[in-house]
Amino acid sequence: GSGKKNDSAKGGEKSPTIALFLPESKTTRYEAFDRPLFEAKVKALCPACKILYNNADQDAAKQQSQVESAITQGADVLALDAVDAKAVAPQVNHARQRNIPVIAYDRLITGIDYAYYVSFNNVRVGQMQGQALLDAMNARGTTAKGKIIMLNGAPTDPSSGDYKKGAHSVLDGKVQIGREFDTPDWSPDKAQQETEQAITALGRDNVVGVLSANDGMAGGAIAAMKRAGYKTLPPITGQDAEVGAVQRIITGEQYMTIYLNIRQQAEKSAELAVALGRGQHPAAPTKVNNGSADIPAFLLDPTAVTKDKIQSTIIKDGFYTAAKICTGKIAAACASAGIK
Amino acid sequence: MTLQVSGVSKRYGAVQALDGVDLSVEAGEVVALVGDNGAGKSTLVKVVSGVITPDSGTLEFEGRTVRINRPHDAQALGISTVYQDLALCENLDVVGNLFLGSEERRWSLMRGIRMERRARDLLTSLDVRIRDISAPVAALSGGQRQSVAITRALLGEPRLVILDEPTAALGVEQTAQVLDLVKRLRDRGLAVMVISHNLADVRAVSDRIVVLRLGRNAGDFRTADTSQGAIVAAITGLEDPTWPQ
Amino acid sequence: MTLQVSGVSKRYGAVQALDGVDLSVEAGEVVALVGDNGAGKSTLVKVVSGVITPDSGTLEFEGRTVRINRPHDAQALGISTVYQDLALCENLDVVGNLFLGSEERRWSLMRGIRMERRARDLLTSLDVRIRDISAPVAALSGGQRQSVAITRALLGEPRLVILDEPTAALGVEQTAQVLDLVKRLRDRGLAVMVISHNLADVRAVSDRIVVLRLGRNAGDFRTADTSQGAIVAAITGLEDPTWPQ
Amino acid sequence: MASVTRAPDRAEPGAVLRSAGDRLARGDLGPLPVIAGLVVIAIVFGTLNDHFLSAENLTNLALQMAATGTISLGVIMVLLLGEIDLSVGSVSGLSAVLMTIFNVEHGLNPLLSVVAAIAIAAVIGLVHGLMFTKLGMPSFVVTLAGLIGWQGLLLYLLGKEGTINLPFDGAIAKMSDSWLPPVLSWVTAIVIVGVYGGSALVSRRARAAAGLPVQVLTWAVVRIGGLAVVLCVTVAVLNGDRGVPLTLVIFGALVVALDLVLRHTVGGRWIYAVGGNPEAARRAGINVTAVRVTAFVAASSLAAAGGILAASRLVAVNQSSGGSDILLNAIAAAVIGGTSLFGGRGRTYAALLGILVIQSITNGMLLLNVDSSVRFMVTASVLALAVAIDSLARKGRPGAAR
Amino acid sequence: MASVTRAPDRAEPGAVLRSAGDRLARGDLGPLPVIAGLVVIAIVFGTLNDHFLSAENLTNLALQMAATGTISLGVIMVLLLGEIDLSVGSVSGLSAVLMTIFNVEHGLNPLLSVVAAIAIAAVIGLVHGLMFTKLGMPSFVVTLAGLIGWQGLLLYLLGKEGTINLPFDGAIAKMSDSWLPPVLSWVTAIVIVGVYGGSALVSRRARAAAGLPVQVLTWAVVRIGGLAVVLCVTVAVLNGDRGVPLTLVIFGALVVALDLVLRHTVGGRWIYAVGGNPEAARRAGINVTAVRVTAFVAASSLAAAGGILAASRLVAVNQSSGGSDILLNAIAAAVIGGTSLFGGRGRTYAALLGILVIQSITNGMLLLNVDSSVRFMVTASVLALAVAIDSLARKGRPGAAR
Ligand SMILES: Nc1ncnc2c1ncn2[C@@H]1O[C@H](COP(=O)(O)OP(=O)(O)OP(=O)(O)O)[C@@H](O)[C@H]1O
Ligand SMILES: Nc1ncnc2c1ncn2[C@@H]1O[C@H](COP(=O)(O)OP(=O)(O)OP(=O)(O)O)[C@@H](O)[C@H]1O
Ligand SMILES: O[C@@H]1[C@@H](O)[C@H](O)OC[C@H]1O
Ligand SMILES: [Mg+2]
Ligand SMILES: [Mg+2]
Repeated sequence: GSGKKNDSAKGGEKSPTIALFLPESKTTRYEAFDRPLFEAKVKALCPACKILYNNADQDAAKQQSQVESAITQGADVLALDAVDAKAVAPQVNHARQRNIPVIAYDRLITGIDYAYYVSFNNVRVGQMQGQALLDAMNARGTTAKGKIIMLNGAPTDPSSGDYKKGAHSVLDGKVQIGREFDTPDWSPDKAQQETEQAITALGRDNVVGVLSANDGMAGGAIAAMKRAGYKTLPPITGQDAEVGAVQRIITGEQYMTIYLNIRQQAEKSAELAVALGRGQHPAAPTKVNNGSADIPAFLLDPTAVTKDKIQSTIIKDGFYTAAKICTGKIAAACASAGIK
Repeated sequence: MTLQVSGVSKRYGAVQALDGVDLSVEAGEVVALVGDNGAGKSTLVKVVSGVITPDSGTLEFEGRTVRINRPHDAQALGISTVYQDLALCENLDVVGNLFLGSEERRWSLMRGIRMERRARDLLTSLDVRIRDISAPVAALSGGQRQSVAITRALLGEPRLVILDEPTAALGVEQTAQVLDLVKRLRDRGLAVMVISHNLADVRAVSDRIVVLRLGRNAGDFRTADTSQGAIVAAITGLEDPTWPQ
Repeated sequence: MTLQVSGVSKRYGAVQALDGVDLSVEAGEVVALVGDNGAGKSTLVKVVSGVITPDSGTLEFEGRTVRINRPHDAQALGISTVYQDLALCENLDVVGNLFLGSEERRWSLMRGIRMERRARDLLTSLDVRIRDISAPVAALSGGQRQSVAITRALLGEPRLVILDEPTAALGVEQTAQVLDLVKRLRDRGLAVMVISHNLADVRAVSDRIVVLRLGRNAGDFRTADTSQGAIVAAITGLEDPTWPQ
Repeated sequence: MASVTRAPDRAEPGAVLRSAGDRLARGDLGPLPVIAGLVVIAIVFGTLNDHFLSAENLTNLALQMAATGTISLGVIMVLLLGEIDLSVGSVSGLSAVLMTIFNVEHGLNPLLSVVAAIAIAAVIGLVHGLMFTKLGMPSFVVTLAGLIGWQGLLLYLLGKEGTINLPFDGAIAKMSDSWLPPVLSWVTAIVIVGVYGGSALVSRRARAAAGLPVQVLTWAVVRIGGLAVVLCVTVAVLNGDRGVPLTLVIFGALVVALDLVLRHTVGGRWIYAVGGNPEAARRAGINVTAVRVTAFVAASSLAAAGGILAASRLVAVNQSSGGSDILLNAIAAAVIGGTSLFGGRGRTYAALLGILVIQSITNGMLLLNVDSSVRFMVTASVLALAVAIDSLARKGRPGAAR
Repeated sequence: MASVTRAPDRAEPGAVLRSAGDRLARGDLGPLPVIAGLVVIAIVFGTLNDHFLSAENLTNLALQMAATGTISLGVIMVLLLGEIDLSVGSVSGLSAVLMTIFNVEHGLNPLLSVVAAIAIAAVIGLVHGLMFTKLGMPSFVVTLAGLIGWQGLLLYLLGKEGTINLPFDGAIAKMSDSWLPPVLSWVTAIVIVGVYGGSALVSRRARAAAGLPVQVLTWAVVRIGGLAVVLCVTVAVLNGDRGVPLTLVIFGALVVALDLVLRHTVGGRWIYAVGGNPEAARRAGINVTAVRVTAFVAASSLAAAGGILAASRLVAVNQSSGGSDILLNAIAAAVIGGTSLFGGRGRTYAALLGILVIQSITNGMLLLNVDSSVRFMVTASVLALAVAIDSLARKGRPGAAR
């Protein structure tokens, strides 16, 4: 590390180089929210700080190269959202040997000690999806009247295992899981085909809910169900709070999505990164044991967003403006849902 | 003068395949091009047919200087060639190969029946025997392929026909047919260039014999006035008493 | 009897390429196989060389009935073949092609210098002129390729040499060389089978002439006792007064 | 003379029945072995799950085929030249995104949006074709760059949106939810059989008139009858559920139209010629460059059409549009259907049959309740099995094993 | 006679200098254009980012090349036959997982684990080879089934675990964190140059003794000098950081060893022959089936080796081991390095040069601070640019454009 370079004009405080590593580019959140929010906060706290941004395209080996590059370029702090949070320990170790502090961003890195963990809990995401689905089915009184379809994420994506685990922990024993699929590449059109086949196998009237691990796949499931002639769709879950999904929730096609207050996460991490770069160690509210050490942690709760909560979460946080969501034909539905 | 080649050179890496070669063919004349293996005969044919571009040299066709940059240019001038390596599409059938590049058509639609009829007639008139005309050319015998290639060159209205070793794989009768054909083409006023290692055939059919050796001109003889020995001497480069100095 | 072929048949879809063909070649004998294009000559060669398996028929080699299922089997028996389509690897150079499948080696290591030396000597002895021996065969002229294919067949210690139209693309001198070579092979006691459409060459070099027509035997002549007319008649199937009934 | 097949004035049954048998003897079994593979698949999955052969599921299958099948058609155009196009997936996704942006964000009318997207894809194909022909770059590298670069553009265009939904009741989404009315579907089937049969008989007449050999009448009748049976069964089954899907009709029409183009137009002939022996084609005066560029343009345009069908089906586009295994499936369908990777051999029906094989396996596997790891292994085995039947049947035929 | 090149007793400088120039004239520029492409890449990224040409970053680059480069070597074996292996990614992942399971879960010693995993991969290659040769299935389909099926097995073996970490200080992980001591690296470089130079001179002598034409001495000296310079620069740069990485040495040794096998052994010659004209090879008595099967075995074994290198570098295996763009990169490296997809042409150095091109672009792009979408587009452009240089240089040479 080369922490001792350019001192910024005011206060003689150091302006560290901060490296941000995000895992993939095929979901909106990372480049649409995490990156700009993180960068904006860093710039606000420390205009002279340099930010190295990296996206690993869901490839653990590529992320490893990126960490190496960043260290080559003199990064002073790493904020690392791991592609494979279990396998990234050697890179963290590599950084540690050079006295470069690491923040585990979003996903809990295991097997090694490091500076901070700032995140939503992936397993918790799965639990909330499961719980929301269960609640909706109970409300409709359909829990015992049929089976659900479970659309999990890519079998090659380590975090889909977490979502799956969380969901099962809530659903198992309470509902009948009719069909469960791991969906290669989180591909919405594959999810659509999976749903079609599940409907065929189970019978149209026997499907009472769909647990979809994210919004893209929920879209596929909804297309399949509408085409299969469902008059009213059973509850369908999601994650990521994509614009398209929020719109579907407003029109009643999708039941819920998981909204992660990314702003909070990104800004907290940015603050910590700047502080670490300046040699400070702010206290953390809690610690999380990752199997090897107790990591100081800032744990943010994911939020389950149903139609009635859109206004109070997504809109209120400025994640999206109402105008962005309520385009064209959605406007009417927005109005009746009280979104403005 | 139908074709006038002047000072054509072509080099392939280490090998100077053609070195300032001149050649002319008149309408109503059969010129035989002879020479040892590797003398540059096929290379010259490829230059005239637009298959390769020479490093230097000029071509005149029917009095005008022409640039032949691709086979299409040669065909547009009326130069029709049978290549030594035949150049057939093995995946297409006989009719497909015969009409390749000049399919009978109405707008873009091929007129299959018409082509097949013409193909059968042409093959019959040349006494070509192919038992299954709808099989891909890959299934034909060596001589059958050569017959297809020759037949191909006679479609359309060529002004100059070039035959590179046309009878190499042909049977007795077919060879006679082809030689006869060459004469008929000449009598129709076309210019014909024939390459062959069979000096008897060459002498029987040609008006003039041009010899290449190691990529250069090594003699130009009126067939009627020249002995076989003189030609052999020119081909091999060995002195011959009958050489017309 | 070096080779005895009995009742060999082979059908390709619609075409009966061979239909109960018999043929024999003795040691120290040159047998010419002639016939019209598509008569089945090359098909018969391929059967004997193991390139294709016949539908029926038997082969005897040096008195023993043999099964030749692949080219390797034929080579193991000492049958060496020059194919009409040459069958060279265009991406390999001349030396690579000459020794293909029987590379000089110590363990698995090729002995490149030794092969190149032998290749140059062999090519020189056959008067083959190739200007750049290290270029891939794709760069050779038609005749040069044929020379390479013929040279190839003479490596090793063959008992039967089969030449399918060996001189089709060759120059005057090279043709003479090959015919001379055929005689020398016979004199060394080998069996030789030659296919050619050039009846003059055939008559000059062969002891016996076997004729195929439309896939069947159509005559078997002692060269010395037979007129050219009789052979042509057998090839074409037209009656000829001199046909030995 | 005697051996040149002359046309008999009347078809001699014996002689001409041979010509049908000969084809088979030549190893030219056409689509029969692939169909045998499909039968095996039907039996396997039909036994394992009752629903596999239900009208409902076969309708699903029909819906699932069209998009990738259309992309595969484009791949065939390039494979026929002995070249490859790795960019079709990305181009399909990009075009779908463009179409959606035109339609949803700029309010362009659906038809114009579709046309504009396909036109842009055609320009992309043109660029690929020119890089291949004019710069002499291997098509593998050109289209690999395309695979990466066009996906980059897709991500760039989607930007912060991520997903863009198409209106559910818009024309584009409706396309995937339209069904031929039963009467119309029957009329269409009858018209197709009629046209096919009629043209077969007309050409038979014309051949006889020209003194060319003709097929024996019974053989013609068998073929027409076969087509009639296949069409009727399909129509009857699909009408048993929601009907014949419009997208299937579109895909089928493309297959037939392109087959006619390839076999009956000069351009089609040239594609086969260039694929068989480019140098021979060049020497025949064919503009090889133009043929190649055209094939790449066709590949990209068909990829765009496929991408638009996919978007219509999903009623949305997103960052993974055109991604995942679409590329591999499109190429595999062509190869499984019998298109040679070495050029010059194949027909458009390969796309239809190949995608049927692939999608039946996927479809059948999803009906079963197995882990994804097992699903992958079984998919691989069934795929290998289905193609092995085909390959064994073709073996021994000249030029096999490629 | 006169035209058969005879060996002069002493090398005539004029005549023989020609033969080096002739190669160039024949369009056989060898690796020069790719190297020009690499120079362009170095300039582009060197200008855009100061760190690109630093010792540290070049060391990173060296580390990043070995795994995919090794897989690419295997791909070359199959491409030389004119065939394709789509399964190398999955096989590399599966082998790495097997190796890890043997080592971590069953406590097998590291070397044995590696050997066992490679042996299993060899059997997989054998299966592919036999399906291709004995059943006559297209290699594309066989290895596509492999791509899907072996990944299924990988997922199955990993089960619920997901990721398995390798021991940090175990031999397998250490392999990726071992560096030649500076002295040893210099000694190695000198030995390599010495052996190369010595054998060049010995064979020159032997040729002269056999009366064969020899290269002019200066040309030999230029080549030996060139090698010396390249090696010395590499060693000096890498010693400027952590040293010469062991994995680079392993990869380099594989490249050289396989090149020697391909060019100097009978088996290597047969691979080229089968790739150039399988029928001619068969008629020459070569056991074409054995050659083909061997190539598939080599491809799978090298894929396994590459997978193990990747696992060693990541110090873990997980469900995406062998996935992502490894397959495409491995094939692309071979093609960019000059291996023909049509068989019979290419050398193992293609893997080295090709992976250098790909990894420099990836590495350089990672140094830049841009969005993924832009990164994809720039990557595609630089790739196209680097290969266009190569292609334009080769153009006009007989048999170009393929
Ligand atoms: N692979 C094949 N597939 C189908 N038919 C074939 C095949 N090879 C040869 N034939 C047919 O078999 C017959 C005999 O062919 P063959 O090559 O043996 O003739 P040939 O006597 O050598 O003729 P030529 O003198 O022209 O070389 C021909 O009618 C040919 O069309
Ligand atoms: N594409 C090529 N690349 C390199 N060299 C070539 C190429 N084509 C021909 N040559 C060389 O050019 C010379 C002339 O070849 P060409 O084919 O013109 O000879 P030819 O007179 O037709 O011989 P033949 O009678 O054997 O057909 C030969 O030495 C040949 O090796
Ligand atoms: O949020 C999800 C992310 O965690 C996963 O990795 O990719 C798909 C997303 O929907
Ligand atoms: Mg020639
Ligand atoms: Mg023959």
